[in-house]
Amino acid sequence: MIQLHRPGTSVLHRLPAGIKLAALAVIAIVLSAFAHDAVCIAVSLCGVGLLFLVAGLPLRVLGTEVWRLRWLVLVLGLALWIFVSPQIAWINTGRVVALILLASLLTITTRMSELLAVLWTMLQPLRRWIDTEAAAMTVSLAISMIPVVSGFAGDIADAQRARGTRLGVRAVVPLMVRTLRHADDVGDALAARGLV
Amino acid sequence: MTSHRSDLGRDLARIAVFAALIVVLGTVTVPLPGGVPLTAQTLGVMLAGMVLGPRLAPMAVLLVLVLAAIGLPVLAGGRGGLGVFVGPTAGYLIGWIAGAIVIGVIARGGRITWWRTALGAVVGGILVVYLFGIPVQALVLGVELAPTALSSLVFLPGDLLKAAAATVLTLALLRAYPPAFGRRPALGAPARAV
Amino acid sequence: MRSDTRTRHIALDGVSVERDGRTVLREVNLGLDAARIAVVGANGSGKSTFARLLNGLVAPTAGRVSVHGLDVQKEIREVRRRVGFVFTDPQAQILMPTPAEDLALSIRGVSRAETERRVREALAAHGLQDHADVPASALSGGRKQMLALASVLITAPAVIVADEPTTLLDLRNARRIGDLLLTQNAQVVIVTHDLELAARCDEAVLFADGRVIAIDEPAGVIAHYRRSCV
Amino acid sequence: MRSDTRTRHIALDGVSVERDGRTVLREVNLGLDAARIAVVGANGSGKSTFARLLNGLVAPTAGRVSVHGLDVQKEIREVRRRVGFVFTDPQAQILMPTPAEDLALSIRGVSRAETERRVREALAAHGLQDHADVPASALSGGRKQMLALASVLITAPAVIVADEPTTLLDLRNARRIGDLLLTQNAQVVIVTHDLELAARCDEAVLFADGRVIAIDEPAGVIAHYRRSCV
Ligand SMILES: Nc1ncnc2c1ncn2[C@@H]1O[C@H](COP(=O)(O)OP(=O)(O)OP(=O)(O)O)[C@@H](O)[C@H]1O
Ligand SMILES: Nc1ncnc2c1ncn2[C@@H]1O[C@H](COP(=O)(O)OP(=O)(O)OP(=O)(O)O)[C@@H](O)[C@H]1O
Ligand SMILES: O=C(O)CCCC[C@@H]1SC[C@@H]2NC(=O)N[C@@H]21
Ligand SMILES: [Mg+2]
Ligand SMILES: [Mg+2]
Repeated sequence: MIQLHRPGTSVLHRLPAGIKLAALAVIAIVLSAFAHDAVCIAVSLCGVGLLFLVAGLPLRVLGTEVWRLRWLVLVLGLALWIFVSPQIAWINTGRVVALILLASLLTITTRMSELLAVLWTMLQPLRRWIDTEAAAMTVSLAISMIPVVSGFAGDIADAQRARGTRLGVRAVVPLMVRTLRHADDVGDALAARGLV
Repeated sequence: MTSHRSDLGRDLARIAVFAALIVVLGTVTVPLPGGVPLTAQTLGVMLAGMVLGPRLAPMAVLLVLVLAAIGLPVLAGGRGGLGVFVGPTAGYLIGWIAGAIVIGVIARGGRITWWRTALGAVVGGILVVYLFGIPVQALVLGVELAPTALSSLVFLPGDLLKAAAATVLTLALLRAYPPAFGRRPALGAPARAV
Repeated sequence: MRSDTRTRHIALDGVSVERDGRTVLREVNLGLDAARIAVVGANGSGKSTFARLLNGLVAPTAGRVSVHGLDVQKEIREVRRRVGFVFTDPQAQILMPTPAEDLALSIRGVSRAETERRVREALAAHGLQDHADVPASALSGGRKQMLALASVLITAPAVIVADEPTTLLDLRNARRIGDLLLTQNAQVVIVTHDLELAARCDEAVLFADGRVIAIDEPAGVIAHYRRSCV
Repeated sequence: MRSDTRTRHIALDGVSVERDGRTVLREVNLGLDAARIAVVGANGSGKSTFARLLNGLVAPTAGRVSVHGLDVQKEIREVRRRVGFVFTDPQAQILMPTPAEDLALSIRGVSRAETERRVREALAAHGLQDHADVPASALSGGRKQMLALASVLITAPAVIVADEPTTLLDLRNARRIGDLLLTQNAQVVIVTHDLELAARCDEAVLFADGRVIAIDEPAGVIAHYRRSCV
């Protein structure tokens, strides 16, 4: 399945995922706790924009990320502008946008496998309660099941078209039937391959 | 009859495929201004609670969130990545996990009936989700709680419809495939994907 | 008689199909008049794509498909009414919880009592009368395929397209489904790897790599296919 | 040599299986020593249930199953290590997103580099070297079946049980999978409706209604089966 990650060689790409995640957490806390004036927000937004450049990403990428947030900016900004004040509108909207863009940048510059590795490391202290190996396998299993289930959904859409009917939301029933039967087969395969 | 170990395999498989199902349902979505989309994924969360029960359902939902967090576009409208978890919908996402547990507890607390299913969908799938979602949204956006709650009312009609749909679908699934709600694997011809 | 010889004609004119940038069918020209047509060929040769063209499940990238005088692209609703499609996996085709409900789904525009009557009739005709209201998912493989076929036959289609309808069935069930398909009062197109079944048709079409490479009486075409597989 | 003749023995002693109150296998007694065994019979006769007994996917309600001297119930982990199972639907068996990852899943207890090496080797041996890292869901049907088989063979099992492994494949692919199964250095049990494949085994078992009604060299058993299906 397509990933949101974009390969690259910049400093940001090479920085260990754990450090990036920690930095994101710290920045999130700092921004929420201290960025209460307009200048701060402007600086943060510029900083995030700059980081996109440091990551060596085409401007188009930043553009898409900002465009995604258009409704958020418009509605939140406008509402706060009208009901509270232009300044608060700028500060609150700017803060949310800066944070989301920063988090997206992390996703864009970090491989899925690295993020997963961090996750399993963080779960280490809990290994008495959580079987990290089974958890890791379930994550991969889910990734392989997405195209399979979406294939089932396609088959059911085809069947409806071929039979000249439209079930609407009721089509979820045959989809669940197929999906759950498939789950039982997959469960058998896990057992047969000696994995559980 | 089936050994304990192979129950584990079946549980893992059910968690994984239901996570995939929730992802696939996320392709049905109506983007709304305000950054919080109206999404069929909540229908998937409700169904997970009903079918998988309070123990497995939250894991299926959590798995979807893990996939999103590591950068797969698995949320409504092909969104994903860590941005989602610092955005206005973060609370709803956490609420899905809690909601799935509550749905499972209510809907699977006894024999499956329409009123228990409907109650589970409304309490777990709507109330609990909003309970987590609205405060976080208010916090993230820096807006008062009351107006945020008020603005979330736009989802209520859709969510009530989804709760109704989840109820009807659950009862239909019970007729179409009773083993869905059982502990033992289903038998007979394998479900083939051709 | 629903499908008389004058209009019993399936035509592909210069039809190409591309999917994900790959050419799946290449400029296929074809005219089929026989009552029972077998379609054979290797995996991925384009058989299913051809079958799906006939009731508009797949749209041609170029060219024109017509079935019994109807343009599949332009008159899609009428085509869907006339062309029944049997999928390989009956589980993909059964949309409702129970056999009775699934058959009722195929019937439109008549009273509830009449629907009920036709459903009971069809269930009985296919040996499913004792399974009317059980979960369809609990039927045996053979019965599921019967139900899938019944849900198509109940609409009295003029053309029946079946995509490998006998896979996974045992000798007896495969023969039953085959017999049923081959004795329908409709033009029948059967995609199959079961060469015994193909041999029982009136005409056979051999696909290879997105092209039709043979079209003739079945024995010859099957021999051709067997040779090409060594 | 992994599976030598002394221990190459599959035994069922008074095995019955009940599911949902129905008797699926009735007091089956069976001893199998041949290298390549075909299992044939009608839909629902109990073939898959028998196959699943052999690596503990189904537990007997009564009786005892042993494979190469191991009690399937008591030594299940060891049995699962020695008995490879090939499912009808390769899609159910492919558990990881890509072929390389899926094969790696079957290998345990060796270094990462060694795993990598064995995976590449297996991919090459099955004609999948160019598809190592594509999504497994995008493979063609024949390649999916190859991958499913490879993920079993890579563990070098002493017994391979395959439940209708050639359904949905064309002549050429079916023959390739069949050839591969029949030339393994392992005891092979193939459940199949493909009587050509069954004929190529050393011994055949015929199931009917949960009982074994014939066990002999394939030609005779197949003739018996054909007769019983008229
Ligand atoms: N999990 C189950 N629960 C209830 N009944 C089952 C289950 N699995 C199989 N059966 C029943 O057991 C009988 C034997 O099934 P089995 O799958 O072994 O047959 P088979 O010979 O493999 O048939 P086929 O050729 O269709 O694969 C069938 O009647 C089937 O309906
Ligand atoms: N939805 C799709 N997207 C992309 N490619 C497709 C799609 N459907 C089919 N194809 C490709 O088109 C080619 C022809 O497929 P088709 O299903 O028509 O073959 P077939 O002759 O029916 O094979 P089989 O005997 O395996 O059913 C194959 O190479 C297949 O991979
Ligand atoms: O995809 C996301 O980022 C999460 C979306 C959360 C949407 C919430 S859940 C409750 C309410 N009902 C909807 O349909 N949408 C919102
Ligand atoms: Mg096909
Ligand atoms: Mg079977």
